[in-house]
Amino acid sequence: MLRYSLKRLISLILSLAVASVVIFTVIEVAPGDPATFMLGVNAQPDTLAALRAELGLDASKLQRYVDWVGGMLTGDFGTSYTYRTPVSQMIADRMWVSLPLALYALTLSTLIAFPAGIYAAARRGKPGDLAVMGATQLGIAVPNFWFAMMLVLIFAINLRWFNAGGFAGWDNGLWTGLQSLTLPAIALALPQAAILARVMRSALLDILGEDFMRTARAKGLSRRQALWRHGMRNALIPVLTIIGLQFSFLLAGSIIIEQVFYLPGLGRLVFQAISARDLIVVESVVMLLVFAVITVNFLVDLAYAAVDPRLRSRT
Amino acid sequence: MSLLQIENLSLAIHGVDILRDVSLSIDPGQIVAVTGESGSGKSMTALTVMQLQPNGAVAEGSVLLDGQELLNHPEAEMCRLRGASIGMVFQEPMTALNPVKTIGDQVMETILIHKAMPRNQARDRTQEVLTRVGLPVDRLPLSRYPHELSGGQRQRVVIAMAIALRPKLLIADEPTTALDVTTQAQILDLLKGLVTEYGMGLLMITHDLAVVSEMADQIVVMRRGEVVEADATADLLRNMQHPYTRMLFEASGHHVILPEVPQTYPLLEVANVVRDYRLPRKRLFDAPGQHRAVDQVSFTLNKGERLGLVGESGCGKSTLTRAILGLEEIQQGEILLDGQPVFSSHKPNLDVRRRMQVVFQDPFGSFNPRHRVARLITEPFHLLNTPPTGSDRQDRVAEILKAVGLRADDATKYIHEFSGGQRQRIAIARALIIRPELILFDEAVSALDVSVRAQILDLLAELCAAYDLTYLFISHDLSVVRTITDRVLVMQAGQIVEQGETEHVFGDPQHSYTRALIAAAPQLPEIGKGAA
Amino acid sequence: MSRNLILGLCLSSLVLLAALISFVWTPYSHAALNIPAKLQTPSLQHWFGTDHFGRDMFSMIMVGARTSIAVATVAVGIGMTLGVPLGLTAAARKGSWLDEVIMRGNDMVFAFPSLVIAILITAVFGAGAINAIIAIGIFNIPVFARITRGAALSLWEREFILAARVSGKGAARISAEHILPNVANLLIVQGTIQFSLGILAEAGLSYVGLGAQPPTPSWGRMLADAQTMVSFAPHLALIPGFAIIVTVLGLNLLGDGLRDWLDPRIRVARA
Amino acid sequence: KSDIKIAMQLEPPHLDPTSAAAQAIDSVVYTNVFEGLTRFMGDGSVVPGLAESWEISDDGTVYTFKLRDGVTFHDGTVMDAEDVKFSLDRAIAEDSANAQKALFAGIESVEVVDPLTAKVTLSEPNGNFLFNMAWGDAVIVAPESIDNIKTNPVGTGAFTFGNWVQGDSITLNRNPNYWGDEPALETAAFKFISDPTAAFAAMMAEDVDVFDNFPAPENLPQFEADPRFQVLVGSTEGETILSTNNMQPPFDDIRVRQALAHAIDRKAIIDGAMFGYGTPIGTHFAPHNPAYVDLTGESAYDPEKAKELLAEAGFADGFETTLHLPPPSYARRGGEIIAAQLAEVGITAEIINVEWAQWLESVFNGKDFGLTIVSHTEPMDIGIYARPDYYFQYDSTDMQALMDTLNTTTDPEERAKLLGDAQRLISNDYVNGYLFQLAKLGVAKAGVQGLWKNAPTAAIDLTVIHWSE
Ligand SMILES: Nc1ncnc2c1ncn2[C@@H]1O[C@H](COP(=O)(O)OP(=O)(O)OP(=O)(O)O)[C@@H](O)[C@H]1O
Ligand SMILES: Nc1ncnc2c1ncn2[C@@H]1O[C@H](COP(=O)(O)OP(=O)(O)OP(=O)(O)O)[C@@H](O)[C@H]1O
Ligand SMILES: [Mg+2]
Ligand SMILES: [Mg+2]
Repeated sequence: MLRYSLKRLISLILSLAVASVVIFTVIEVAPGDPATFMLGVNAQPDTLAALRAELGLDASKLQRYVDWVGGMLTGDFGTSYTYRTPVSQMIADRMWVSLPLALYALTLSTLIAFPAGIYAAARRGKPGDLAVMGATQLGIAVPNFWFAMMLVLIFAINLRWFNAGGFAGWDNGLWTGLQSLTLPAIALALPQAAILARVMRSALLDILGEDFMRTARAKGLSRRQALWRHGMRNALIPVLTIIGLQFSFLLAGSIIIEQVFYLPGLGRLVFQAISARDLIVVESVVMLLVFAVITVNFLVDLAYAAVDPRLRSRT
Repeated sequence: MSLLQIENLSLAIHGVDILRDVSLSIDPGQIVAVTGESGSGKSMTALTVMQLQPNGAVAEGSVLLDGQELLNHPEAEMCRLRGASIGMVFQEPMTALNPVKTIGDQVMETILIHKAMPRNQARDRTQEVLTRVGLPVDRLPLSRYPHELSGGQRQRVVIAMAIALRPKLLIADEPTTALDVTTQAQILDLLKGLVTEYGMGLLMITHDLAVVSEMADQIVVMRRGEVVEADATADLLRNMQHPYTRMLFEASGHHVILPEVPQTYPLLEVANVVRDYRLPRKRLFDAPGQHRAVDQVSFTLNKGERLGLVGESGCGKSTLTRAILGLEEIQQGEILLDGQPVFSSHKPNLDVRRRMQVVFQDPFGSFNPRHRVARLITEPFHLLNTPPTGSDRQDRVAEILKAVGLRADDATKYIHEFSGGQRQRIAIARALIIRPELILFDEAVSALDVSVRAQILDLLAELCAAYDLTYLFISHDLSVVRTITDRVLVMQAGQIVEQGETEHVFGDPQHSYTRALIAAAPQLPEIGKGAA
Repeated sequence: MSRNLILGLCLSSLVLLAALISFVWTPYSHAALNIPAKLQTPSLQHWFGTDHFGRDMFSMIMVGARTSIAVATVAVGIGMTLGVPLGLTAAARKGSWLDEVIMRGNDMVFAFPSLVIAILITAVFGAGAINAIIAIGIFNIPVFARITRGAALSLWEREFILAARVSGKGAARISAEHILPNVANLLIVQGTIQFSLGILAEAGLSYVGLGAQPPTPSWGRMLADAQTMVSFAPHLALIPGFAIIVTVLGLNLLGDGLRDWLDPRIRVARA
Repeated sequence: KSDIKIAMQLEPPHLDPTSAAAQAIDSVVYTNVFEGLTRFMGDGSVVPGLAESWEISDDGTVYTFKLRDGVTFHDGTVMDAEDVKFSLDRAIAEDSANAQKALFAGIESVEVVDPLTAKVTLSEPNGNFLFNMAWGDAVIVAPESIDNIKTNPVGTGAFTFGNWVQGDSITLNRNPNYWGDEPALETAAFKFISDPTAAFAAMMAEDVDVFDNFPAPENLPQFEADPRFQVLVGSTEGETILSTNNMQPPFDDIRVRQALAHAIDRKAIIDGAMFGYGTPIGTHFAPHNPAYVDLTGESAYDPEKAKELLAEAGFADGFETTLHLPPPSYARRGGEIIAAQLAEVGITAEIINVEWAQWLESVFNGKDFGLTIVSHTEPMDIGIYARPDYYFQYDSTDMQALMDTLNTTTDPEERAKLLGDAQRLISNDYVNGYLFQLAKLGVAKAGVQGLWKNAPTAAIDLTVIHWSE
């Protein structure tokens, strides 16, 4: 177990190192000068040069890479070119929107997918199964931003049950905060729930065909008991993979949804920063997202081991 | 009144008849063996008793347990009976246990699910049962997971689960087929002991007639969903009524006559061969572990000689085969074919390779399903410098197909159009097509039904005469090796512990391991005489 | 043939047909503006109505299908032509450094949030169909590499591969002759799934303005254009939305149907 | 009700109006937090700000400003002539980060005469000087608070900086020590909603009270029809033009540029891109300005004539060029329409959508473009036509002479005449395609009063906003 974790940890660190080089390189070739952008059309060359020096844009690329990575290691993500505030501060603020949103959506999608998948698996081939599977096919096919548009149209503009967007902040209480995240979370969660429900169903069906399920039935467990006691934990293994992937997707892939609901989250920050050529913010946020994805996958790997004793003992 | 009484049981799955008018009965303390070839409906009969038939199955007739009708019995009632009144053991111990639960939990579940006793008592009972099946808790704690157990140990756990509540009836579906002979003997002993001790009825399904005749009080022979013959063991063995039964028994003890070995010279020389596998490190900074799969093996195979290799699963037989074929590099020693090394300067020696061929065990997995037979069996032509082309090639294909008992126009078919036995013929055709000097048979008949196996063995004997075959025949089935080889090697944990003339070794084994092997192998009684 | 397969085939070929016909015929020119006739609801003249520039929506949907299909096809093509050989190589050299490098590389690509990278790529090299294709294509490579390797690894364990090795065939030859044909079904099914994901990705990128540029119509951009008008001209958003749904649904059903038809045992990844 | 939520499209990068071009900064802080010597009113007029009055020397080069007494910064320090000198010196300094350095170009020196009197000496007369001093880039800042001005702006205005939730909103609070009339509002929150759909949804759901410059003109009829809202349609200083690279062939040929002008149907563009909002212009000048001359007739929509002109210039079969479009919808939508219209006369314009940063780099600085659409929002900016290095690269000695004269002219009538000449000159030279004056589209709850209808500069003047009873 320890060895397994350590090995995964080393590959995690390596991945992060390569990722940092890739991100830095890609972003450095991006056209567009942050200083020009900040000063606009009427800026004079000497003003621009002054600003560039102030932002440290005149240092060599290598120097800037080293500074960037070194800074990140000590928790200092640098200072945003455009906002002139510490990037770590900005990220921390946005994180309080994106992370709860991702968790909320993940919870929703799990809450929808698990019962749906189990229900469908239990009624394989029957009308209930066909209905659930039909719905999930549809769920996968619906682009989430379109779905978000429809949600806004119906629930915010016509019915006025929810705010159309924006984030009320956690200061006004948990409830208001959750309320502003509800529509976005639904928009994000439903397509993911559709995928998860399908995975859940097929994982369960696979398990139902396993020999040990027959053994369990021969012991006198009813179909349902066998499913819960022996099916679930085994089915969880493929399902965990998907949940891991989905979490990263939800965290990083909510750019569009944050845009539709004008939530001040990480995704929107990246988008804004890219258009403002706020390179340091882009670099740091992308790096952070990659870090999150890699870490989540690492955790999923560890969760595997918790679920599956075969992995645990594999030295 | 019998414990279990099956009468005129018919079963159809989605309209296809699987069982027709099956009748049999079991008394308490009695062992009834159901036998027959693959697909004859043995398992379906058992599953119908358990009321665990696949979806879409419709059963007619009657299945009475203690006078109680089980067919169409309410599911909730059945749940109460399963595990408590009827226990069942399945064939595949590797997959019959849930990999993510401890063995203790799994055995205890049988007790808890029937609310037979409170948890702490259930725990004691679990320990007791596991001890009874030969897994004393001090050596094998309840907290072990299935993957930490060997196949035989797992099968004991499955049995423990089935007998934890001392059911009146135990059904065992091929409980030992996946196990080594020595382990098989232990499990069979265990089952027999349980029957006498608990007075259970045992419905035992097996296709191994030797096992049947040793174990059963009653024998039921099935064929294509019907019972063709059923009688007390002694009576049946003495007086077989149905030709199918007779054919089965004859095929099981099939003997072939091999042609004499001509004047000869050493063809294959294996000297001090060692094959190590690297194991993953135990701890991060340890040196990687090593597993010695083949350990200082030396032997010589003469031209025209038929050599056998026997040994338990995992003893290194296949590894040795791969080394001889030059598919893997060996760590020590030397393998020479006709004086030339099979592996030179870290590369397989193609000159040598083209003089050897191999036939594998799995008649389903050893062919690319997307190619036609002609292409499949000509694959070894790749080894030749100037492979035959055009009509020459077709002739060779036709000739070899005929030699293995198939028709020339089978060449254009796909592999899924053939039965298991036919596939094995095709595998032999593929091995023969480049007229190799040495053929390796790795468990080449182990997956076949007895009747088919007998045909293949006959075919081999014919081919020996026709083609002067030299081969190394690997099998864990001693009776097969005994009839098809001249000389035999006995392998244990990577080492050759005994070798010599086949009859000599089997008749008068020197090494204790050989003796154990032979003792464990169930003996088929002389037909017409009756069991011991 | 299952119901899924038939329905999937029908929907997919409907979309494909619309795309093909659009080369020779559309009811109106998809690019012709007619501002006085803007925002008309569906009618006999304009089956799907007109957009905010008075363009015929039906024609735009037809030509948009072309864009979607073209982008997704090339992106899946990139993923396959690079991913499959990588996967085959990794499987053939299982456990070697090459395998390690390929698989770690795959993990790397997976670790990048795809949309962010797509946005980065288009931000660096400019928005446009080509860059959208590259962005989507890159993320297809590891999908195909991984699934090919997985399937190939289990094939390498099969005895017929051993038989081919005994016949003296090398890894490359075995990969091409035995492995590839046996993973083809899987690749076809996965390809269909990736194709539908490609359509969705293209729509997403176009929606944020990074896909095909005007005047090339694209469903995603039609949605983006329609966004502020849903409240008074809902057909502008509903029609392209349905076009995407129908296409993706059709492809997914086709993929599932093909899987059941070709080989019910194969697994596809969807992430 | 004494609080208000005002939405705007862009979030300011920081809050120092003197060191960035972003208009969003001015929208939040102009006159609310920071004040200059002079200031714009809602109608575009320039009135005294922190300077109570001023005297101009006869030669027009020395301005003596009399400052208001008793004005303090939000941190309690007194605003005096030292601060004026500090602010102006900072703007003209070598390492100044001021985005509109040209506004201060003529300043030779700033002297403190006494705490309430500051004297500014120009190198030559500048008729625009008071106008220039009204810009947000010329507000008065204090040396005591300059270090943190970007995140904690300290000015003299009627509102103090409250807090900033980045990506979401900025809050301002009433300044109890304000020198002027007490504003009706106690607090004001500026919310940033960039997405037009979200803007519509937020207004409709009454999440915000005012949308300063509503980004989706197509939604205005819905607000007009809804009694909960009022719509304020005004004018901005934004001349929306099809900027043409005058140095790049074939646009160096006036016939090609004229063809371009005749190929464009302004009405279709205003209808299609702006849903009817916007005033057609025929030159680079705001129609609401008294000096405006209507020259739209010079470049009437006439595709036949455009084709003839092209043929004359040797492009009977048209040519290919690029059309760079920055993000605002006037450009993106207008661009699509223009590309279609140009296609009618045989010109193939490849649309290249760009972010502002790219636009600045490749179009504005790199001058690597054929055509682009942009709204020039600086007030009174016809002077850019006298700068041959400006991105559209119009090099006309006539225009340069005209502007030199204008800069030294202070007589209003004379100035109007000169401005008219300049408008005609660039119109006749078809320097750029002149499309329309960008409308200011404000949406507000019915009860909100005092909002600026026009936008002489980017500002949301909170001091005059109040709720009706
Ligand atoms: N789920 C199922 N659906 C339909 N037919 C089935 C199913 N399972 C088994 N069969 C068919 O039922 C018949 C009897 O199968 P069964 O498993 O009882 O054979 P068996 O005698 O146990 O063979 P083996 O020795 O190979 O285990 C076979 O023809 C098989 O093809
Ligand atoms: N690739 C490998 N890596 C590590 N260990 C291996 C490998 N292949 C085989 N072994 C180990 O080598 C030993 C011998 O295996 P081998 O397959 O030769 O046994 P066998 O005698 O053919 O058994 P069976 O009768 O089950 O086929 C076993 O313990 C096995 O676990
Ligand atoms: Mg069976
Ligand atoms: Mg073996």
